[in-house]
Amino acid sequence: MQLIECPWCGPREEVEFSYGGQAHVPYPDTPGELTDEEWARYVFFRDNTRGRFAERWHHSAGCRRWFNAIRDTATYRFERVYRLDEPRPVTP
Amino acid sequence: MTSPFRTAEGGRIDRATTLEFTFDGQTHTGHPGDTLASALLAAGRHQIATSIALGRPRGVAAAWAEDPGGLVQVEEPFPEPMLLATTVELSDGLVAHGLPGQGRLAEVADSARYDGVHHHVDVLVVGAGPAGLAAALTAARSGARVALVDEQSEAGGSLLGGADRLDDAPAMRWVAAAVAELAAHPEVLHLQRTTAFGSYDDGFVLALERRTDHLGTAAPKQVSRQRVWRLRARSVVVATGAHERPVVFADNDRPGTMLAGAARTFLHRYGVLPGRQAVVFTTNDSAYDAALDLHGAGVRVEAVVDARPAGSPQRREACERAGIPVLPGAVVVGTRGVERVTHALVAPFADGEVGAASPIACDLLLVSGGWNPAVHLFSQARGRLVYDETLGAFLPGEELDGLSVTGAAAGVLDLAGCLVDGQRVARAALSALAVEPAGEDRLPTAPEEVVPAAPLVLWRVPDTSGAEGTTSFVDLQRDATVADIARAVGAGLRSIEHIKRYTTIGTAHDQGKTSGVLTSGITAELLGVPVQDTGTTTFRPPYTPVAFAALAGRDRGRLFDPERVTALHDWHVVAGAVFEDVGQWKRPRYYPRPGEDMAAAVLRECAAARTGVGILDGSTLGKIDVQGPDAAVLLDRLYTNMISSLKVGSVRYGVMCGVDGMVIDDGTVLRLAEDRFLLLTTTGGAAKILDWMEEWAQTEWPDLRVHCTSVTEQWVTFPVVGPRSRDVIGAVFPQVDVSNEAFPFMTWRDTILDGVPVRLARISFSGELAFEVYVNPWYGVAVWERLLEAGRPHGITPYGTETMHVLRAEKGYPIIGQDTDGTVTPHDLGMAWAVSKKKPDFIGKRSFARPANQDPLRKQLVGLLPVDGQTVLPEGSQIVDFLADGRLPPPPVPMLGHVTSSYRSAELARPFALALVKGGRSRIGDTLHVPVDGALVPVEVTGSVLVDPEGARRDG
Amino acid sequence: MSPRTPGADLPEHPDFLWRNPEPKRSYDVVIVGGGGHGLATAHYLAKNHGITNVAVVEKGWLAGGNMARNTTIIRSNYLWDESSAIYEQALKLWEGLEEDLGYPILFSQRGVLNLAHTLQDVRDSVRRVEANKLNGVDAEWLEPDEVRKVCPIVNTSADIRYRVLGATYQPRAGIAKHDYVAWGFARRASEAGIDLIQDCEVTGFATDGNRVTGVRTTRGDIAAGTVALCAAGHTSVLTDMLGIRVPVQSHPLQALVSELLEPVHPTVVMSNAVHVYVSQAHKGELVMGAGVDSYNGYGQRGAFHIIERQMAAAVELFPVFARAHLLRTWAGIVDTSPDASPIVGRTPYDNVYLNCGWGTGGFKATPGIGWALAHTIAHDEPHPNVAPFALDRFVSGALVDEHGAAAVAH
Amino acid sequence: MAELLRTHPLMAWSRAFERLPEPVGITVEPFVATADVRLASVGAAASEALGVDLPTVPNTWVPTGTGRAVWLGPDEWLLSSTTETPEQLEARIRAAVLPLGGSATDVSAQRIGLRLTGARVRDVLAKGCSIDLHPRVFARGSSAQTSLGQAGVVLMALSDAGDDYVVLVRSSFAGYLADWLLDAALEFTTTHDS
Repeated sequence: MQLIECPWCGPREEVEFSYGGQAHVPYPDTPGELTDEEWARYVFFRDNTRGRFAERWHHSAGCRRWFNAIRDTATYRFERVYRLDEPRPVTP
Repeated sequence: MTSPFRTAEGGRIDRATTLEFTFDGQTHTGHPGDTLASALLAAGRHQIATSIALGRPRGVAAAWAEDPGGLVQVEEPFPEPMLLATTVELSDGLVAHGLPGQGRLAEVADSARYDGVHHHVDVLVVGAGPAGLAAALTAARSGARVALVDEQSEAGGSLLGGADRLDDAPAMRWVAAAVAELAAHPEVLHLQRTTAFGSYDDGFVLALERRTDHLGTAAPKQVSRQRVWRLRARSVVVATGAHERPVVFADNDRPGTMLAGAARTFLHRYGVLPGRQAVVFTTNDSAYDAALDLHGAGVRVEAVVDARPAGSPQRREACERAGIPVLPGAVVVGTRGVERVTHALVAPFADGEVGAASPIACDLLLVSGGWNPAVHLFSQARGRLVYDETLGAFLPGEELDGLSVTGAAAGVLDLAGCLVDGQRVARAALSALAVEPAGEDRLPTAPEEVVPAAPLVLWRVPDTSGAEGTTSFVDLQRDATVADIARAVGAGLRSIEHIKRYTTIGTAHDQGKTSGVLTSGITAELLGVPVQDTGTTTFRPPYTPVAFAALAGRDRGRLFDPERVTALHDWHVVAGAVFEDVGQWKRPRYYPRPGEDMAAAVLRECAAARTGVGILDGSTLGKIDVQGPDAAVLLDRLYTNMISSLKVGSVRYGVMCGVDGMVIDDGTVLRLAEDRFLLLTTTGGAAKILDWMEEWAQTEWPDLRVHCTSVTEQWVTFPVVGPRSRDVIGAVFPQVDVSNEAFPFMTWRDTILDGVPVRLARISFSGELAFEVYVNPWYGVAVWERLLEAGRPHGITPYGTETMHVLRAEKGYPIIGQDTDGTVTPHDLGMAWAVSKKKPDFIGKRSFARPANQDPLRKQLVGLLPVDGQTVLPEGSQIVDFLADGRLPPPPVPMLGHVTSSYRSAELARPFALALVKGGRSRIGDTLHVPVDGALVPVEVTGSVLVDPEGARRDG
Repeated sequence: MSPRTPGADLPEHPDFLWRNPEPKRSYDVVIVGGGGHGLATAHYLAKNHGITNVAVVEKGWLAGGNMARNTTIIRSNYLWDESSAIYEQALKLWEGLEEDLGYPILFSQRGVLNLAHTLQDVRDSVRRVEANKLNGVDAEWLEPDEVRKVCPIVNTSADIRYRVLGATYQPRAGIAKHDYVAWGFARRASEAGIDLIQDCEVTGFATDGNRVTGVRTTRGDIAAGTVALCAAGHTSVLTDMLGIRVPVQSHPLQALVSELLEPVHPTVVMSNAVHVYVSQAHKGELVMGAGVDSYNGYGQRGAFHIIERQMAAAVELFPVFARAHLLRTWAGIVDTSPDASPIVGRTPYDNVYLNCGWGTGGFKATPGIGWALAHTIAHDEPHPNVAPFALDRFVSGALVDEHGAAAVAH
Repeated sequence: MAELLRTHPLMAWSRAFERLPEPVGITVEPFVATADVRLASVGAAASEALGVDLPTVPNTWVPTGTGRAVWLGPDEWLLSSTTETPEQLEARIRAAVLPLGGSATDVSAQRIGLRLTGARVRDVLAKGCSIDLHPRVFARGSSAQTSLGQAGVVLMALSDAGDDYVVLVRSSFAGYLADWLLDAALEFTTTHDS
């Protein structure tokens, strides 16, 4: 039960948020031109990093805004949250 | 029954009040302030139960939650399994008995209330002993918001069970003053009888408050029996004290064998003499206090057996003064007695070798092997533990953000040190929170203590009894012994986790509070490795057991999950509707008339809609208002069909797919303006589709100028369905030209009814002429009743979801989630017409081109007509090929698909079904078979539209 | 002396379980992951194929991952043909496993009830029961009064938020004692000469073109003829080292146990709408599981609100549980795949086999997957039971989607 | 025909609310015209068009004279009015914000308001609201979209003493929340232990 920092609402209980998986996986520009394999990569394959992971979160029970976070999947600690219009932070 | 072991005076019990209780069928008395254990000890009873596997007598061995011996079952006031006699507060009328191993649940539901509360503080202090109180006072004096929780019935911690002095007065006077001062701070929450049982991220601590049990049958019914506090603290101070550690020796489980500190507690706190003739076996100085205090209370202390070669030079003199023999360099190697210890077998001990034993008569054998700091909450918060060679225990090995450990829990074992440490830790916590400590923050003065002699770390005494460790108990609750650990090591096990599983040590009610560190030590000794390398098993929540009902709290019965209802709900109830759960919604399934079963009611409702007029409460349909210059662009990307070409005033059916090309929802879209749409989703899909749209709009296409707003509860929706629906709508909304020419199918019109805006739409989910009425729910009941009134001459019939399903199935309209299961594409549903070929892309499009989507044997939605014209195929039935001999082949039998929907049709005067069938559309006209109750029912495959395939009826 | 408590005298473990060898420099087969699947694969490599120059390398202690953390439910009543084939083969092996391993695994075929609370639950349940019957899997649909006969303590009254409308029942399903199972496989493998190497974490792979030549570990480099990855929740950590993309996500899955109680719950009950699954283990403790925590996590711990919700569900369905006590909670790491079915078979490397994505189904599949993976390794050809679960199904779109149909996937 | 009678979801609860003791007061605020407003940026133009300065600090609300303006998100507000009909309010707001690239949606019946007053209402809310409602943190002018029990709510503080709040709840959840509140208030309903 951790607190997650919504970039807008501030820290809220974990239960107010829903998880959106890996961040920075853009929808392909022209899906029709992709091979089946390339398309499958987009549809089904996501990184499953152990450690620092850039991922999407949704403050679903609050302001309903999506945002991104850098979180450690081993410790669960959030290192950074950032808005969708902010670049992925450079992490050491 | 008398209480022969009760002292004449002293203790923190209310001697003026007598409580009566029953244990193992015998009636005893005690006083408020007693626990079941202290009252039984006062009566001279040590044995509480027999052990789980070996059936050996077991008694009270500690004074609180670490007790491995005294398991009881409570029967009155309400059955509760497996509690410790040491933690059950005595109440009048309590009935309990000893438990050999398994508890018993009540046979009826528990009527007590339970609840949970969120609470936020700057500083949470866990434990109201000297360190905790010092910390809480420092924090409170700064003006910070503070919570102090403690598991005992009153504050004081170790001071409750001792005779310490502070400021030249009994230490409990300082405790009382501290409690009073805390009570005077408005921002302090002080809870006793409250056990912090779980420590999580970001200062989140769960604590269980036992609110009414001590009141017995007088407990107020409207107050929760137990409360789970969800404490969120910016800083947590763990001051949970330490558990005394036993030393293992042969037959160390005889009732009357007790931790030394526990005996002190029973004496000082409860006014109970745990025996008359004691032997004290120790490896450290703390047990000398027990020997001297018991001596002072009149107990004959036969010997202090000190395993250290020189014993305690510091304590020798006091013992000599009291006439207590001290045997340095000696150990207890065993005991005699069955239901009660009668002798301690004492032997010389040097360099790990045991000499010849001689018995010393006693009825009380006190043991102390040192102290294990209660690091549970620290470890649960993922703090690293390090083994301390001097203490023979694991200590917090790192600083954690926002959580600090103080006092005995941090290995500080003297009173003055605990006070100073508590204050220090609280000040550090305040400093981290940028809170200024108060100027006046005085600590009481503790008398100077002699520096104790160094303790000896001794896990076990070599077994000279011949039993080879099989009676040297490590975990009394699991009957697990030194021999079991040795066997595990011999079996090839090295990990402490394997040892635990092999021996089951630490898995019982006490979760290894006394046995855990012993096991690590003994295992390390047997393997010849450092204790640090062996480590401990993981400390997991809860610290002490918590009743399921306490965690369920108030989320039970009606409040288990919200019931969502429409504005018409009360009307439906009065009308006698039978309800169906659809997600969280309660929807009328049908409205039986007296004497009708569901089949009869549904046939009647269907006939009304097909031949006259019916009305449905469709308000649960999800509704989303989509606005903005780019609204049509967003919808074109999300629906499989083209939405941007829809004209204002018109309605279009649309399908949405996931990126995998599978249908996720369907519904109608009303174009309200160039830049505004109203989307109707399925009842179950409403929240999911809003989430889906916002996710795409926010995360992928933030450049689109479009906003989505849920308006599900902003509109009630009443489909008025059937050939006479035009008459009804025309009568209620006279300003609207309801003719087919003026108001064609798949269009909508706004009107005003008595000043209230109403929207009408020509949408049909039944194939009949139909109008959907949309209005603000404030006026929902009134408009519904107007429609009923106007429909009365036409026999207007309210119908429920079952009839809705029959009507739509007769038309082959699928229900997403019933006729689909996440593996079905629009093409599979025969809805290629709803998939745009013009749009370059939409969500799901690319997936349609995958190889598996080209398989001609994909399952497709078709109709099924049972050939006998009688059988209603059970929904979910499987469909198989027919064998030449008319029987099924042996398993596995190839399956062609399954029945997704199946009903009796009033219109067709026969049952029919929808089904997903492999290559279904190419099988139209074929006969397939459906196993039903052991028989094979022949079915004819048909197109999915069985009623009015030409669509002649929708315009009336 | 009073009589022993029922269940107190669980069968004892043998005096010897396994050797603790130093790793050799080279093995014909290196199995990465000493959990149930790795150990079962080792056993069947030796038993069925005579392949014993095998190492099982385990980064922690044997069977200390999901094998030690699951709720021990065994059943085979899955919807799709492909799933029911592999789980039913596993169930048949379970039925003979005690004899095969010479170990008292306490396989108790007490049946599993999957409760239906909504009309759609009923449809899905009947669909699964009918499919099971045609696939030769024992399955029945029970009406509420029949549910009550099988498990009298289930709340089948109307006084409940989501009424029990019936249940599927698989009589041959049940539970087993997980440590006993794992240790039975481990002992047999060790006896056969297979090296079980603990505290041995794989830190990398040595490769030569399309072949892996060995594993680098915290206990030194080990050459390998064939490598099988059986690392469950940690699969991605290994495949990342190999540069193989696998569509699994690792999530915490929590479970809990009560104190020992007199027998009260005779079967296994699972519910999706009122989300909980519960059995009463041999010693008398109630063992329960809940939903998967939503986010990726390797921490073997989850959030407490999941436990609280699970307790609410338990008390709702079993009112007599109110004063049972939560004794211990824990979490495993489940590797979930996009279609809730496992991923087994070949990888882009010629001599590396993959076995992952079992989500919540891993324990019950243990002997079945061990059998099939050993066959696959021995013949360098996917066993027919695992062929449908190849990685390339995500490209073709031929998924085995157990989400919608068997929503209770545990 | 007669005028269309209005109903709201909590009519059946009014007696139960009336019976509550003074420290836990619950009254229903039904039939309030409310619009959901979306606007990418607020400035002088928006203020002038709307006649109110929309609050830009997250988790706040301001009175507007005839209603309230509640921050819901970085580009989203709830605007209520006790003097306009729902359609009047939506039309006015929509006309005001459309030129600024905004939008407005009538959500008057989407939620219903409950006014919670009294010395114990903070304790009642704390049974199901994980947000810190201490007046030091959540004083008059504070708002939050969060969960209360298992219902999504918009919560507003109306006093600096922690004894006056408004809870807006989705209409279909209103009965659940009312039951939940009454159950939470039960322990305060009798002053003596009996």
